[in-house]
Amino acid sequence: MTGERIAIVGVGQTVHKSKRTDVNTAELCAEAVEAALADAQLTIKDIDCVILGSFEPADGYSGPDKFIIPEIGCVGKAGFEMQNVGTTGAVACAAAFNMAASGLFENVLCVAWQKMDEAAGAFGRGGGGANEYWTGQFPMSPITNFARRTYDYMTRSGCTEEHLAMVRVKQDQCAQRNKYAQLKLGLTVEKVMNDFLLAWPIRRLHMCPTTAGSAAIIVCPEKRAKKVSKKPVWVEDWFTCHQGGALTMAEDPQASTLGYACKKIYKRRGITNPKKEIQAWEVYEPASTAELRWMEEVGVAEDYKAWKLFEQGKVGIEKEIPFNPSGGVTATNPIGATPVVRVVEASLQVRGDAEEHQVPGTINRALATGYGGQGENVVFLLKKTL
Amino acid sequence: MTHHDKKGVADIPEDPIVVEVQAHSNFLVTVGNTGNKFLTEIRDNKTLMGIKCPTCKKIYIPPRSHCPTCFAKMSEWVKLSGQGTLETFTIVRYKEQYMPKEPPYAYGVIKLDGADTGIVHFISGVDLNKIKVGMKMEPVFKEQRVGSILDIEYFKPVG
Amino acid sequence: MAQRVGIVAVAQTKFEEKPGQHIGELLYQTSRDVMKQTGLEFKDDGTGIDSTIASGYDLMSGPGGAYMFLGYIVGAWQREDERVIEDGSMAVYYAAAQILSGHADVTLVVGYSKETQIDKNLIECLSMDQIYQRRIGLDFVSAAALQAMRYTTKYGITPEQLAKVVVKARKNAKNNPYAYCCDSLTVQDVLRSTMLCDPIRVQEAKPTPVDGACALILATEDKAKKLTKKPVWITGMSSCYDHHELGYRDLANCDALVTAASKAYKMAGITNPLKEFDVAEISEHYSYQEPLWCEGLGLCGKGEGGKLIDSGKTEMGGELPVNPSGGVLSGIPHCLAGMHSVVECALQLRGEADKRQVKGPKKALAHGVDGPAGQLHCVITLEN
Amino acid sequence: MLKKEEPQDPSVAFRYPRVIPYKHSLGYQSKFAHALKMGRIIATKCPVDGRCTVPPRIVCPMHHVRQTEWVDQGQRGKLLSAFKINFPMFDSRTGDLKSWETPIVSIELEGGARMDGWCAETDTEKLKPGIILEAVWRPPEERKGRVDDILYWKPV
Repeated sequence: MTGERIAIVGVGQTVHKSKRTDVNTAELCAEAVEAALADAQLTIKDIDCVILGSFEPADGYSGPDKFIIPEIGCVGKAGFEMQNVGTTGAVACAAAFNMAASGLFENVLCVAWQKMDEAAGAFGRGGGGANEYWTGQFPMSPITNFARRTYDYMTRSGCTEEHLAMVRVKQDQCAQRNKYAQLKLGLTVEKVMNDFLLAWPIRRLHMCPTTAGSAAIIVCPEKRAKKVSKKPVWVEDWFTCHQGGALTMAEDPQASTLGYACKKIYKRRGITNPKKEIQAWEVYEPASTAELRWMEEVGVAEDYKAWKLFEQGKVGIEKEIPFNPSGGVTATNPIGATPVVRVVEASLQVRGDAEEHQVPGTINRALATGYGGQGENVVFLLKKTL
Repeated sequence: MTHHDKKGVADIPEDPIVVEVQAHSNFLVTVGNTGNKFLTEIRDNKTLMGIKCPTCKKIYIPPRSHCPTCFAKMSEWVKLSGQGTLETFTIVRYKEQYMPKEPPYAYGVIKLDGADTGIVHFISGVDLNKIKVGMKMEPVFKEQRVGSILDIEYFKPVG
Repeated sequence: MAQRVGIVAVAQTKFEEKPGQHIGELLYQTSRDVMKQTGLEFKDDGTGIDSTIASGYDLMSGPGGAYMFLGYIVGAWQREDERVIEDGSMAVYYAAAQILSGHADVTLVVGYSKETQIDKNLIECLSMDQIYQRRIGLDFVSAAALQAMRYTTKYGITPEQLAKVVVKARKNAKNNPYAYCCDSLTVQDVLRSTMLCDPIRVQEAKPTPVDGACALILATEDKAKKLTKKPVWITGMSSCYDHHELGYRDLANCDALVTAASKAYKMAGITNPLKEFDVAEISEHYSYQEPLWCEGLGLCGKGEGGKLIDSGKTEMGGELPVNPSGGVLSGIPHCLAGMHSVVECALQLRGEADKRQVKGPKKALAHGVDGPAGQLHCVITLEN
Repeated sequence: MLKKEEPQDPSVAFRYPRVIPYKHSLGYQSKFAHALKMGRIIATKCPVDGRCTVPPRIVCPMHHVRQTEWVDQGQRGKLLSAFKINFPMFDSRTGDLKSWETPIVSIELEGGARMDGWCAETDTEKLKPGIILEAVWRPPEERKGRVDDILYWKPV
């Protein structure tokens, strides 16, 4: 990169809940911004650019940035709003990284949110991203997408429903140790396997919940970051790898750009053994079952063999593969903010500040992703040292 | 596969089609504690309340929980008389499905006495052609109030 | 700015009602156009277009997530593809920042708008806050009207001065083959047209519905020099937010624009914009916005926008021709206006604006706006 | 997921119903819609690798070349996958929430394009990948140029 090297100097998120009646959407964002500013020990006066992100169909607005801005004290500041279906928060982070690295700004704030208690009911009709004229004619949703993905995965890999349940139980075990996570259910494999079947093999517990929550990060260029932060988290690289509706689920049930994006970004950064060189993973899995395939695509498991790692009990916060120590998206999912939550959690891991769900040992590098649509992925690499 | 005949496509027309569809939604809008206080004061006491920034000392109406310029948390409520000065107005003469009134009707920005900001609302109780910038205005409340900004029926010239 | 970002190619469609064309066709047509001009293809090895940035509201193209199905048309297949959901000028702004950051060397910027598909006023209304302003039915038209009334009464701007803006826009549009409205209007015609929302008359508002698309390719300084003989350099840029609640602002001012402009001018080393710029493309969705935005952009003093119009300085052949293309008042779709401004400025600086060409321009000013009554402004300064 | 303990007080929360009308220009896709009305499925074909796509695409996403050739896809296809949904979802034809009894199937058509559909066979055990399905159309007067003009697919 020819621009400035950049670091995340502050992260913040709300305690994620299924419902918030005490705040409106803008006030929800303000909570995350307050948290990020406090974490960075900065004030709003320091912020010179603000990037917002929200998944509009779940928001009741067209251009919600306009009414959020005053509530987060950003009147008079530069900025704009980003959106790209499920990867909204991820492109907002990417935009914040670009703005900070461009040398134009000193402190860039990125805030994303979703108050899905407001959107429930509206969302089904809104389409959940499946609303191009033709595809909208089938009742397609993330649930059907992941049912198909998982069904296809099971046929190819030989994994059973029990393995899928193991993934969900692991997520729940992680979430229980994360004070910000929404769903903490005390699950067992049996409980998951007896849960309501939405579309085989996807049970209700496998799908991400609807969440009211917000997350924010503050990004600075190198010099400033070193000045303001004792524990800057360096942004090593990122790749907003979209496919823009190139493939429908019928055309390829495993459609995903994650593997491609990882290969490319690893090559760029000289990573040859991701399992060893990356110590913490925050990968956006809209359904717990997706985690299996994602593990393979990011390179911690062999193709169609990730389920064996669960069988062997190798996945968990203190285990060989610390995958989604925060509990992941199946525990917490404020759509627009979800990828930002991944970046926030990955940053906390790198800093060693994840408290109860901190992965043991030094985290030199963490990987976070955003997922959206039918296999669109954004990948971030964060580092402890430059 | 099968021996189904595949046909040519030349006979299929190409003239452009425009399809009409409607997207329905029904969002639940959460007002939040700050908005709740403001709206219940209107509902229960026919009172307009402003909120004061502890740092800038500015009083905002409609209220919000953070100052838009310094991000200070605001919690000090200030009771306003409800009267104010008409800063600007317009008369709406086109019709849209989302409009709560039948045009023509007027909007105005009323800069409220004792506050640093104005509030946008309907202007009525006066011949539309006689609305003038600088008029002294006061709110007219609905009989049946539910806790909404629409509990203020409109602002009218004082007297 | 540490280094310059170059615009190496621009394209636009004709602006008109296009009910027979799919959004994808507009995107394809303009993006292919700029690719043809530069010979660039989508490549993942750094020898072609590295990333795509689009602009446009989601609800403009369909009821939710609809753009996702269009990304592949502008090269999203396993490539960087992001979207700014603001006026198109912000997409150019972000694309330039992405190049400055070193994350991409060559970026395709696209903007599209299909007003024939939507109810423009409704979509705009959905930007208003739900608890207070949208509840009473306020939309961008009535918000603009409130601003127009405040501005004209505070500074004594006359209806004739505002009508002249429209007359000029339509006159200039006659020289622009891409323009939608280029009818001969007189000041009297404008003043006699139906009142839409006092003091805005029908002829003083942006014609709608109009469809169209724009595309640009931006590149690093080195690559830009290799890709074209006539690069146009982005020398300064900034955006700025204002209050959302109309009552929080003095609508006779445009503080956000003043801030955005001063930041952009500082980057570009501009101290006397009226003198230093040779051409300006300003997004004026309503007639009052030209004098008001001109004040915000520092082209004249506060309250002197009306006099600036009277002086003829902003006419073709004047000191600083404003909107030689005819601008938004000749019919540029919602969300695309700011990007169109940049495209037109680039054409001017390349000397490729045909009949609407300003003589030998060196520096140009592009402006975009979004939100009710100009809540979010973006200023981009350009040089050849 | 609808209306669970909803606040009744508008000062806490209120409903904001909205209807957004759209007039979609199908443009180059119009031919596809006309074909559906005629009871036929056609697809655009990539001139580089010959891949056929439904719904039609203006360019091939992978090769970024204009797809101008249309290919008839026949009336039959090979089953790729099938699954049932056990929860109500919105029917975009009527706008109502409804339960779906019939499984959703992915089919590879004779012409090579892949698409989704409903299946007449409700026993998913019988829906083994690879079996041949045939399209059953709505009567011509009910067809609207939508993909759901194909009522369902039935095993041959």
